[in-house]
Amino acid sequence: MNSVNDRSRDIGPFVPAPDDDMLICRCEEITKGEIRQAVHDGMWTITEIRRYLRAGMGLCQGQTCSRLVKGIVARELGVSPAEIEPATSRVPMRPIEMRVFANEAKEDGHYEE
Amino acid sequence: MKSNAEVIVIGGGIIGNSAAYYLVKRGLSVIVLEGSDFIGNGGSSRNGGGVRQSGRDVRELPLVMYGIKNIWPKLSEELETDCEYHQDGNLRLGKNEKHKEILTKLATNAQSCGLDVRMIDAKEVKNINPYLSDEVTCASWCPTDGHANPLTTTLGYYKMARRLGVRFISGEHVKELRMVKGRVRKVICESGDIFEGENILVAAGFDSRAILGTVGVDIPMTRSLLECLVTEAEPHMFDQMLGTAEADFYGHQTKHGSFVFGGSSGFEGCNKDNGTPISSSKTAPCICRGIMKYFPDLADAKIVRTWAGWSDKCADGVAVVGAVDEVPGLYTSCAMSGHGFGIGPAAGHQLAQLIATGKTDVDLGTLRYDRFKAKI
Amino acid sequence: MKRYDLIIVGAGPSGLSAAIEAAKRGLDVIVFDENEKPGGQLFKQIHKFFGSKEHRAKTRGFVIGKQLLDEAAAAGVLVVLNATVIGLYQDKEVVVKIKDNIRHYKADAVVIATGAAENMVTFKGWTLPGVIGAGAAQTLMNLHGVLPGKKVLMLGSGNVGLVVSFQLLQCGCEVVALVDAAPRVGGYGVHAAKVARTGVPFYLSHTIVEAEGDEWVTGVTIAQIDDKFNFIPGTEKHFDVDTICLAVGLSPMSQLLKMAGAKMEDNPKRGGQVPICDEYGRTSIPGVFVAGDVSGIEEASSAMIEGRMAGVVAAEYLGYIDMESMETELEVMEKALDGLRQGMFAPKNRGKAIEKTDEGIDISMNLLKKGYVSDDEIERYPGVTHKKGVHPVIECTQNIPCNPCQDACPKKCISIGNNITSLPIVVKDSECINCGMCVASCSGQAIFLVDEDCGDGTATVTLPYEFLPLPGEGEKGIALGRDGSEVCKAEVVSVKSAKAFDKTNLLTMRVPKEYAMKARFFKVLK
Amino acid sequence: MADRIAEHPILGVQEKGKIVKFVFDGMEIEGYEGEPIAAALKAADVMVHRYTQKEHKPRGIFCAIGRCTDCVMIVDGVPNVRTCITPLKEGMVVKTQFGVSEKPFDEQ
Repeated sequence: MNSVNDRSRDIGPFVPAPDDDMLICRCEEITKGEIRQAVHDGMWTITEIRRYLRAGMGLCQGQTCSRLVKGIVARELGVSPAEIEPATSRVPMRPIEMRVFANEAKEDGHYEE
Repeated sequence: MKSNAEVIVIGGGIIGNSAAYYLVKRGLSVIVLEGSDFIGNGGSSRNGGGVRQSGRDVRELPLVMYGIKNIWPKLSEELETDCEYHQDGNLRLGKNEKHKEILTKLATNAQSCGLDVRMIDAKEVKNINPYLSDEVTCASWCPTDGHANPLTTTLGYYKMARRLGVRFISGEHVKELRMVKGRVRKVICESGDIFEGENILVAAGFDSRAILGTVGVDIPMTRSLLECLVTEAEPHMFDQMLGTAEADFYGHQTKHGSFVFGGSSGFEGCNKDNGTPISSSKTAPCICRGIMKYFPDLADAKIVRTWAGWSDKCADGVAVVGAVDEVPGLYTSCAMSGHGFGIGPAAGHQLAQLIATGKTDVDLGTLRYDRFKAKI
Repeated sequence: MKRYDLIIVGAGPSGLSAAIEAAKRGLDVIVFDENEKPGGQLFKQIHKFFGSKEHRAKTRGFVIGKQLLDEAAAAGVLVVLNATVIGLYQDKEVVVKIKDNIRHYKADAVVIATGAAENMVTFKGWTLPGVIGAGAAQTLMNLHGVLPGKKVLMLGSGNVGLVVSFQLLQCGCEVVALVDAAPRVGGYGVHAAKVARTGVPFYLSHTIVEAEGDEWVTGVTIAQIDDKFNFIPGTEKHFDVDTICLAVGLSPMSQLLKMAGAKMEDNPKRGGQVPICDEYGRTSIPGVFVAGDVSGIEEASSAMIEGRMAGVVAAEYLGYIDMESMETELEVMEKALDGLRQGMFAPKNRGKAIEKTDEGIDISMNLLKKGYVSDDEIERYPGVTHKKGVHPVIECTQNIPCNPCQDACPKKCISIGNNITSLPIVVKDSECINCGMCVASCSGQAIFLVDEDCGDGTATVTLPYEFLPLPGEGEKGIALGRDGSEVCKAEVVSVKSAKAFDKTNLLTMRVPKEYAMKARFFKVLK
Repeated sequence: MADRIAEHPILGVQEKGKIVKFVFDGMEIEGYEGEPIAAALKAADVMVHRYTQKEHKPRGIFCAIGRCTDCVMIVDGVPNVRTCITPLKEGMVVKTQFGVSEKPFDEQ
């Protein structure tokens, strides 16, 4: 069993820190304190943090904060950041207008058309 | 490590988590085993967030109505989590006579169960949601339906259950159930871990079929890959939950401002599995075309994310919830058929009551596991 | 569905290199890049590259970019710009947004060369307008011709932080300080030295306490930190700035590979989440290859070779060349790559505190802590010698893979030898003709031509000068030392610009002879 | 356009498109056609592109390459346009974005 699977492992109590108000996810405006609290509420994976707090779920899809969030979660759990699985990568890699996403070119079409 | 509990729950989705929560509240000891590395990683986190009664088979109505009446209104407070529950009605849209026929039949059936749902015309649809296109000619309207945030709801149950002492283990894939002296008791995992429970609840989505199969119970279901997408945050437009007569398009605007929509490309039943529920290349563009037909104003909204999830589709499209009588100690809630989120908390609640007391507030008889009979 | 032999994602140094090699071997290649201009980061890199000839050393990054584009065009590669690959699906289906369309393509092989993304660091006020990434600064000034700010504080002393600081100075910004939480300068000493000698103070073991301002940045406070990264009270320093530039490392942009189901690992030596791959870029998915920063953060020079390898491996995978010729070609490329991966800054030495050069000479501690080699330390390096008349003084003090200086001198005054990372030495009894080629060819701007005693109590120092406006002959100014402090008055003797110098002007200044070995920069009097 | 680099010691005089006029929050500004909107704004000393939804905090250019999405504004009525990668055109109407709206928060 890896270090994050047994969700009853004691990680100690949540201790407020002076920099808890530091903004981590710039898009969704999620703070370090919220992320740390979420870890203590059982959100031990980046996937759960995203789903619970929306950190990394904004316009940039976590491109700016994912590494920061990973570091905070790892530290709170007392594990190496390398043990924390990053979030799933999802289509589209960049935000894309619905009318463009809807507009599939003819299958054999060349890009210059 | 303690691996015995009064109840072993297999599946850390909305049903497993809510059942665990209501069980521990009743004083039972519970262990939840989640096969993936993440809590709430199946359909519970991958659906469109509908909390609706209308459009359902009448057999599911008593349970879902129970949940909407007794559970959903106070859920955010109870779970200390913003579940973003909105009870602002459900429009089930139709574009032609065939659709109208489907919708009317559904509405009439639901009315017979006491649900406030009625057919409305294009004009009334526009009154309720002025952003809908002129293609919509009719709809069924159920004012007590709504939507919620499936991610925070599922994880909210997890958070509270865990806080009350439920033990959760993720990455624990169940291989087999084993009988002990005529009663199901052991849960054997691929990791080699063995858990023992006086009661075992299988709520593992499509995987439930294989797990239940190890004690000789088969629930006829297939699985299909359902896809959703979400836009960037947009100014507020509407609060209703939306669906269609053919159930090929659904969605709502979230509290965050983004629109979550699901839809189909027609290939849901035969998508390939490469080990992860990755979306297919065809579906998202198709959903976008669908959205724009209903909401031309959203054409410039940007899609930021798409995702897919396997749904456990029952042979008759209706959920299976209750005790498996022929295997003492075994309970299941599976084959939710793509509309398990809204009904999930009620299913968890009633199963907890059933396991703890042997009784339920809602008669689950219509949702029995052994209801499937040959055609002729 | 339109099918190509090879689809390459990313038209940066590695992607283009892969495309060129594959197309040369007969593959039908298309390259997609989301940017308006090809070349990736190359077009923002205006300094001369390190390495040796085979690595295109002493050529400026943006020129290499143009060369690669020309080679790609000549090889028949199709480069499609403004083309965002939005997904890499099962069965090597590449979905691309081009203009107002979504297009589906199939590839028999795919090279992912998406490069890297900047890391970020948090501090109070880090979201204020005016706090920008170093990449943003480069993009604004080098692509769009817009000043990123007027007074800038740089956080990060790796090569990116050092190079971008110099670029900021080149376009006329004031760099008030270069700050790094690490106790030692992370990038090449020569990059640090050329920034330090212009007067930019270095603050190692310091970091930002707060970016100040209500609507945008108006100032910044830094402070020293202890070995547990806690601020040491009383060490705060304030600067009035309008811009804070962050250069705190890069992470591979490997999301497409994860999406496609490639096996990934978190590898701190490679800079983060990377696909598991062999030394030629083969991932766990047959036919999907990687090259460049996406598989591990390195320099653009290495990325180009990795790209070429991926192109060759893809050609073999699709049967355009046989195994034997692939191996022969890879062997040559591997050697070239190995050359770049030597020295103090080699990937294998990442995180190690190196105290001595390969030659056994102590590394300058001032260079690591303050960005410059002090006057008393400089004499111990083999490139620093004294003789009558004009002679080169090579202030190259770390083992880095670079050797253009030894080829530059027509009189063979400078030697590095076969080991590309050796420190350059001045060949004994060689004759310097004061041509300046060594000064202009040194990518690190670390070579000076010095006449220590002109016979009239003065000395002349010739230094590389890449700033505008160019001082004129006879112009009086101040000579700055290696540490950027004012050491004496100076007068410009000549400013030479030649095509062969490639925009590196040779400024010769006259100083009192006692400052011959101290004066290393000419500051124009305002 | 005081913050432009007239001549660069390495890159020389950079080629630009023709000068066009556009409107930022009611103010007419000049920029070069085809350059990113953000570059034109930066050259005109405009720092704040938007105010955030939750905390109402100012944001501007951060990554300048279309990744971070901090520089989004309302361009020709469309919100969330990444100004750092959207080419400037004659007559564009660019507005500061408040949350996802062009209306300041006290009017929302």
